[in-house]
Amino acid sequence: MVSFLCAAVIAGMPLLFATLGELITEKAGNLNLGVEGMMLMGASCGFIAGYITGNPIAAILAAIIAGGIGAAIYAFLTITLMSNQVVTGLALTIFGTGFASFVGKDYVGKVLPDTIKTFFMKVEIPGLSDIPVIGPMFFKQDIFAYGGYVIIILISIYLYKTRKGLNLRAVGENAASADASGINVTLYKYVHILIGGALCGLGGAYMSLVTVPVWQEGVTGGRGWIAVALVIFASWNPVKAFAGSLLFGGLSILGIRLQSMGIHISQYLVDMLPYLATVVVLILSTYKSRKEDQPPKDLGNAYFREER
Amino acid sequence: MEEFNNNIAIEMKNISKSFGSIKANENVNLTVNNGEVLALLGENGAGKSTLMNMLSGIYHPDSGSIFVYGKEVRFYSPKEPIKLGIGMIHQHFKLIDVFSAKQNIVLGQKGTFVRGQNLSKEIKKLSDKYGLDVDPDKKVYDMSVGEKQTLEIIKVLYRGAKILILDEPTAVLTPQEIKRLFKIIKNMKEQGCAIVIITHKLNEVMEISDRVTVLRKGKSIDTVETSKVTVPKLIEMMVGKTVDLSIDRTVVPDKNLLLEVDNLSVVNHEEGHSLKEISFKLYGGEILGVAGVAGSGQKELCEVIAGLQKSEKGRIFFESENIIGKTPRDIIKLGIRMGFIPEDRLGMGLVASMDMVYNLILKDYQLQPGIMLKKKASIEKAKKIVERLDIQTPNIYTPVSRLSGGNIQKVLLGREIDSNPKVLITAYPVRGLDIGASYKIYELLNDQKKNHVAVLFIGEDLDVLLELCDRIMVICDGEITGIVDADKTTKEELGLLMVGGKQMEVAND
Amino acid sequence: GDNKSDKTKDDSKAGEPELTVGFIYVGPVDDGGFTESHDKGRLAIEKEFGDRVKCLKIENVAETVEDVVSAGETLVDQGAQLIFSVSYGFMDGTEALAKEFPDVKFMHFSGTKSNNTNFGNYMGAMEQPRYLSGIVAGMKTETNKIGYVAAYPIPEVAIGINAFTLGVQSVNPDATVTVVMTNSWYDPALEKASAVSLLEQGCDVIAQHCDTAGPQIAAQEAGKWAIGYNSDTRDQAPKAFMTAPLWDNATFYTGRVQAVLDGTWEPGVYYGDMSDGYVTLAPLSDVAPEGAKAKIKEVEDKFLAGEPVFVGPIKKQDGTIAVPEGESLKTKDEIWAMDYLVEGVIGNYNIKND
Amino acid sequence: MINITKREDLSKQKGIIIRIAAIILSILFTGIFINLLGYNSIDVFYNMVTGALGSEMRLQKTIVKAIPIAVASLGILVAFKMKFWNIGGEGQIMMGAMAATFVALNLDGFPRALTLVLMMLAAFFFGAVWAFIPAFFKVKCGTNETIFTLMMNYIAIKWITYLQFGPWKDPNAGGFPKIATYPDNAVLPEVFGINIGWIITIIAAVIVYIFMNHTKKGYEISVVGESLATAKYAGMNVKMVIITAMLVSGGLCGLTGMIMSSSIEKTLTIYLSNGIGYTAIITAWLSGLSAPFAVISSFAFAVLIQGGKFIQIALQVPASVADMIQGMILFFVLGSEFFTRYKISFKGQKGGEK
Ligand SMILES: Nc1ncnc2c1ncn2[C@@H]1O[C@H](COP(=O)(O)OP(=O)(O)OP(=O)(O)O)[C@@H](O)[C@H]1O
Ligand SMILES: Nc1ncnc2c1ncn2[C@@H]1O[C@H](COP(=O)(O)OP(=O)(O)OP(=O)(O)O)[C@@H](O)[C@H]1O
Ligand SMILES: [Mg+2]
Ligand SMILES: [Mg+2]
Repeated sequence: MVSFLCAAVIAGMPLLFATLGELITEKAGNLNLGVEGMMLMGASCGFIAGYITGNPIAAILAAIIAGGIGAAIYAFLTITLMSNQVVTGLALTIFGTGFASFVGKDYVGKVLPDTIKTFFMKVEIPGLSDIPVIGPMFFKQDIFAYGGYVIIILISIYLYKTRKGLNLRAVGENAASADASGINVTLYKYVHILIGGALCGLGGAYMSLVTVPVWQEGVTGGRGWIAVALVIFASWNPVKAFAGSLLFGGLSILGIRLQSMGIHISQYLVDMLPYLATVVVLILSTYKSRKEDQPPKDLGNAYFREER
Repeated sequence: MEEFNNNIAIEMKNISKSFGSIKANENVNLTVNNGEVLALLGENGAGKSTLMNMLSGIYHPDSGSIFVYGKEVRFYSPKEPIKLGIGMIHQHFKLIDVFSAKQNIVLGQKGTFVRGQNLSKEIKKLSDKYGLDVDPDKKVYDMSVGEKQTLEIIKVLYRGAKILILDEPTAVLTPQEIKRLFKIIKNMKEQGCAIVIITHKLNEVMEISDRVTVLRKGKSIDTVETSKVTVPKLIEMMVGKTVDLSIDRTVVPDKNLLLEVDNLSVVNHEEGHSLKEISFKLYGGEILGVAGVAGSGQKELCEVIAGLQKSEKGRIFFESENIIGKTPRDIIKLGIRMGFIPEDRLGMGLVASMDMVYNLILKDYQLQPGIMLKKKASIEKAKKIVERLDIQTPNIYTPVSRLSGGNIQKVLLGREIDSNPKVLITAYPVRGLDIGASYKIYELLNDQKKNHVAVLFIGEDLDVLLELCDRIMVICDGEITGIVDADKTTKEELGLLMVGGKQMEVAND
Repeated sequence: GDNKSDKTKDDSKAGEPELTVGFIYVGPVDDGGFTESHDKGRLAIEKEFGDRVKCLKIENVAETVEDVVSAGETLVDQGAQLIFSVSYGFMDGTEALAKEFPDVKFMHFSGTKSNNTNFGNYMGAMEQPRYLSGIVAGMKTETNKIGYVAAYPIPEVAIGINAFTLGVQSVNPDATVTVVMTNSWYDPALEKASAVSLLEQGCDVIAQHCDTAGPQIAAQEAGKWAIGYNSDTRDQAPKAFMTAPLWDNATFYTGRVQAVLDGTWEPGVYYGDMSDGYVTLAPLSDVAPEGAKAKIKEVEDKFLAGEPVFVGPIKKQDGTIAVPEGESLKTKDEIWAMDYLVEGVIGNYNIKND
Repeated sequence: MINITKREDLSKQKGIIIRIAAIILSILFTGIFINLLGYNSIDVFYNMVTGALGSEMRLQKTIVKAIPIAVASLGILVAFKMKFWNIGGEGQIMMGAMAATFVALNLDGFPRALTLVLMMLAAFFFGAVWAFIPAFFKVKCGTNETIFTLMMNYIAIKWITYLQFGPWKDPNAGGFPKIATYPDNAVLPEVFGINIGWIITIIAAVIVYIFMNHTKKGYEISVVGESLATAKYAGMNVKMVIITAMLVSGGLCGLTGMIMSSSIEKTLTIYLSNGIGYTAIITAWLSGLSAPFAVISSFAFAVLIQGGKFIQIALQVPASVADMIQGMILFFVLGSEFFTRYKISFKGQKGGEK
C-alpha cells in the first residue's frame, strides 16, 4: 500500500507541475489548451540539455525556457493579437508536439549522464522520512519532487498572501477593473502565462529526466490534457491541485497495480476511472459552489482597453 | 491672478479623440480648480465619459495636452494618473466581485504582502475622516449598490486622490444615498480636492456644482458658474435649443382592471431579496409608479409578473386569467399582450450583438407558424419604429450595441409598444438617458396610457414619479408601505414610506 | 508546373533508381524500439543497393484503413513498386491497397492476410529467442518471481509470454511469471511504472513485450535484472540488462528487394526463424547468470535443427491440457491459434472471461 | 507610439486582402523556419500544394480527408454558436461509429440503402446521446462543459477499447482484438471516385445553414449564446434550446463517425477518430461559425494534412516537420484575425495645434 502511494506521488508529479502551470495561466484569465505541447517541448529540450551538458541545472533551465517559448507564442497571439484562446491552444499542441519530436530526433533512447541520474536520485529527508506512510510517500523522493512541494507553497503564498498575487487574481477576474486600478494587465498576463508555460515544461521534463528517464516521442502520453481537467478538479487551488495530482497519478497506475497483484478486473474500465472521477467531481462541485471556487470570471476573454 | 493659476488642478487643452469615424471629442477644453466641484454636462454620446477616461488613462488622446497642477502630462495607462492623485469612479463599478473591500482597496498598490490589521485600521481612519462607512472584510458580491460606490470612493481616497472624477454616480442610487454622496463630495471639496461630476440630473448639478462645463457633439460649448445659470439655460446649452420640460398628466376615464396581484410572495435566493405578501391592482389607462430604495424588491416584482421568477405563494390575474407560475413562453402562447422593459437593457431585453431586425423578432417569432423564421415583417417594423421614435442609427442592420443608451432604450420601448400591449412594465426606463431622451420616453409612456394601456413604472426620481404617475406604490424591504395618489402626496411623504414609515391608507379605487 | 517537379526529381537522382521501395511505419523511425528495428532494414537496403533502389518512408501512420490507404497511395504516386507496411493494424489497409494497385507488391508485417499475386505477409518466430530469454530469467531469479510487462492481450503477446514461461520453467520449474498489460505499445512512463509495481511484488527479473526501455530502467533502479526486446538497449540499463530477443530485418528486407530486382519475388507467408537469422537473441551481458550461455547454446542448437518450441505436455492456466504429451505446435498457424496463457503465468489474457 | 483602435466595418475587399496577406506572411515566415531546419522551403510548399491538389487522385484524397472534418465542424459550430464549448467531438464521433458498427454487423442481409440509412440514424442518435450527457448536467447543475466534453472523449475511447478487446472482438480474426469488417451492404457507395460522404457533407452544410439562419430553433440558439437572460426574457425554453443544440451538434459528430467507419475503414477501431474532433474545432472557429465557410476551412485544413503527408513521402521530411508547419500556419491565420478587427496606426508628432 505504501509503495503504491509512493508510486502515485511519482506518477502525480508531472501532473502537478503542469496543473500548477495551467492554474497560474488561468488565474491570469487565459485558458491554454497547449499544455501537452509545452510539456513535450520541455521534456525534449530538458533531456537534450541534460544529455549534452550533463548539468541538471542546465537541463531544468532548458525545460523552463522551452515551455516558456511555447507559452510565449500563445501569449503573443492571445494577448497582443487577441486571438481565440481555445483554438490557439490547440494549435500550440500541434506545433509543440512537432517541435519536440523534431529537436529530439537524435536523442531518442539516449542515456542521461550519471551526473544527472545521481542528481535526481531519491534522497530521504532525515526525520520527516521516518513518519509512517507520509514519510516514505513524500519524503523519500527526488529533488525535483521536493522542488514541486516548494513551488506549491510558493504559489499558495503568492496567490493568497501577496499583493502581486492579489493583482493577478484581479486580472483573471475582471481585466478592465484591474486595469483601472493601475495594474498592467498585459504585463501580468504575459508574465504569468510564461511562468505557466515554464511549469508545464518542467512537468514534461520530470518525465524525461526523472520518471523514465529517456526522451521518446510522445513521452507525456496525454498527461497535458489531464492537467487541464485537474485545474477544474482542484477548483483553482494549488493545494487541491496537489491532492488531485496524487489522486490522478494513483488512478493512472491503479490498473497495473491490481494486475501485478493478480487481481482481475477489466483494465479498460479501470483506465476509465480518472476521467469518470473528473466528471463526478465536476458535477458534485456545482452543488456546493462557493463563489471563490468558481473559475476566474474573465477566463477566456481577450482584454482590449477601448472595448466596451 | 498668480494665485488663481496655482489653484488649477487640471487643465485639458484642445483635446481630440476619435473612435474610427466617430469624433468623440474635438478640441475640448476644460479646467478644474482645487476645492471646487465641476459638473460636466451633455447629451448621451456628447463625449463626457470619453473626456474623463482620457484623464484617467483609459483612453489616450489623439491630440491636445493635459496639465496636472500646471505640469504637462501624458497618460498611457491608468497607472500614471493614479500616481498623480487622479481617481475616477466609473459609471460601471470597477470592482472585483470575489474580493473583500480591503482587497479591492489595495489592488494595484505598492507593497509585498496583503496586510491584515494595519490595513483595516488605515481604512477605518480614512473612512472616519470623510464620514464613510464600509466593512473592510465584506465581499463585494454581498454589497448593495450604495456600498459598492462607497467602496469605490474609499479606494480612490486610499490612493491619495486629490482629483476625483465621478461618472454618473447617482444614476443607481436612492435619494438617501445621493444625499450621503453629496455630503462626502462637499467634505472632500472642503479638504481642497478637485472634483468632476457627470450627471444627467440637472437638479443635482444645481445643488452640488460650482461651475458647469457643457459638451455637445464632442465639442466644449461653454463653462459657466452654477450660481449664474438656470436649468432651462443649461438645457439649451446642451441640446442647442430650448426644450419643454413639463410632463402633462391626462386623466383617462373609464379605467378597467387589467392586472391584479394578490398576496404575492417571492424569494430571490441569488440576491437575497424578497417580496412579502403584496397585493395591488393595476388599471388600463393609468401609470402606477413604484418607488423604493434600490433592492427593495422592484426587480422581483417585475420579473414575477413577467414570468421570469417563481413565487412562493399568491396569485396574479391578468384580466381574469391567473398567470402565476406561467413562464414567459406560456404567457406569450396564451396570447396575453404584456410588455416588459427590464432594468438591464442589453443584458436582458435585447441581444446586444444582433441588429434591430433580429431584436424585434425576439418577441414575435414564437407566434409565427411553422419552424422557419420569418423576417420580413420585422424589417418593416424596424423601419417603422426608427421613423416613429426617431432612432439614431446608421441603419436597421447595425448591431444595437453600437447605439447610444437612449437609442437602445427606444428600440426596446419601440418593440414593446409595437406589440400593442395591454400591460406595460417598465423598470428604470430613463436610467442614464439625457434630458431630451428621457422626456421622449415619458411622452411615449403617456401615449400608451391614453391608449388604455396599464403601465407599471418603476422609477427612482421622485420628482418624475410625482409628475408622471397617477398613483405611486411605495415598497420597502419587499413590503408595500403605501399606495398613494400622486397629486395628493409629497416627496417627503414618499421618502418616509420608502424607509418603512407607517402603512398609509390604500388608494385603490 | 511540371518543370518544377522534374527539377526536384533531378536534384535527388543520380541515375534513375531501378526500384522504389516504400515503408509505412506506425511510429517514428527513431522510437528506439519497434519501428527503429524495421528502419534498420531500410537502411540496410540503402547501403546494399545504393542508387539502384530508392527508399521512401512515412512515419506515424495511424492504424486506420484511411491513413494506411492514403499513405500507400501517395507512395505509389511517388513511384513505389514494393511496399512494406509494418504494423499489425495496417492489415486491412494493406489488403485494400493490394486490391487497388495490382501491379505493386505489398508485404505486411505480422498479419494473417495475403493473396497469391501481390500481397504477402511476413513475421518472425520470436517464440524461439523468447524461450531462450526465459532460460536466462529462470536461472537468474532468486525469488522465483519474474515480471513481464506486456502491451496488449493479443496472440503475438500470448505466444511470447508462453514461450518465455516455458523457457523459465525448463530450468526453474518453481518460478512464476506475473504479467501486466499496459494496453499500449508505447508509453515510457506507464511501462516503467508497471515494472516498478512488479518489482514491488517481489519480482527480481523483468521481461517485456513493449517498445521502450522503461522496464529495464526500473529494474536497474531497483538493483534487479531485466530482459529487453526489439533492440539491444544494454546502454540504457547496463546493470540490469541481461539479453533481449531481437529482430534482424536487414537480411529479410534486402532479400525481398533482391528478389524483386531479380524478378523472383513471390507473395506468400514468410515466417523467419533463428536459422534464417530473422530473430535472434542478443549476446548475454555480464550480469547474465553463469552457465546460461551453455544452456542456451544447447537449446538454440535444437531450434536450429528444427525442433519446435511448444512441445507437449503444455497446460493452460486453469490446469487443462493445451498440448498433450507427445504432440507439439509446429506450423505458424498452429502456434498463432494460441488464445491462452500457460500454467505458471499469473495474469489475465482473455478479458471476455472477466 | 503605436495606437490600436477597433475597426467598425471592414469592407469585404479589405478583409480578403488582410487574410491573403496573412497567408503570404505565414508562408514567408514558415518558409524561413523550414530553411532553418535544413529543408528547402520552396520545395516543401510546392510539394504540399501539388501533393494536395496536383492531380485528380490527390484532389480526391484531399476531399476524402476534408469530409469528416467538415461534417464534424458543422456539428461543432452549432454548439459554439451557443457558446457551448463542445470539445467532445472526438468522443461523439466514436460513439456514432460504434452505433453504426452495431447496425452494420447485426443487420447483415438488409438492402444496402436501408442499412446505410439505419446506420446514419443510429450514429446520429448515439453521437447525440453522448453530447446529451454533458448538456444535461450543464442545464441541471451548470457544470463546465469544456472539461466535461473533454473527459467524455476519453471515456468513449476507453469504452471502445473495451469493446474491441472484449465483447466485440471478431472471433474470426485469429484472436486479434479487432472488430469485424462491415459487410458490403454497410459500405458507403462512391460517386465520382469519392465516397458519398461528400454529398452528405453538402447536404448537411445546407441544412445546418438553413437551420442556423432561417429557423426559429437556430435563432434561439444564437440568442441563448449571446445572452441567457434575454433568452429567458423572450420566453425561450433555454434548457430545451441547449439540449437541442447539443443533440444536433453531437448528432452531426456521430454522423461523422458513421461516414468514417463505413467509407474507407469498413470497421470500428480505437484509432478511428484520429483527432478529427479537435481539428474540427479549429476549422469551425476559423470559419467564423458559418456553415458554408466551415466546409471551405475544412477543405483548406485537409490540404494542409494531405500536403503534409505528401511531403513526408516525396521529400522524406519527418512527420514532425509537417506538424510544425501546420502549427505555424495556424498561428498566422489566427493572428491575422487581429488585423481584421483592429487597426494599428503609428502616431507621429502631428497631433495638437501648438
Ligand atoms: N470605446 C469606444 N469605442 C468606440 N467608440 C466609442 C467608445 N467610447 C466612446 N465612443 C464614441 O464616443 C462618443 C462619445 O461617447 P461617450 O461615452 O464619451 O459619451 P457620453 O457623453 O459619456 O455619453 P453618456 O451620457 O451616454 O454617457 C460616442 O458617440 C461613441 O460613439
Ligand atoms: N462598442 C461601441 N462601439 C462604438 N460606439 C459605441 C460602442 N459602445 C457605445 N458606443 C457609443 O457610445 C455612446 C455612449 O454610449 P453609452 O453606452 O455610454 O450610453 P449611455 O447613455 O451612457 O448608456 P448607459 O447609461 O447604459 O451607459 C453612444 O453614442 C454609443 O453609440
Ligand atoms: Mg458616459
Ligand atoms: Mg453612459
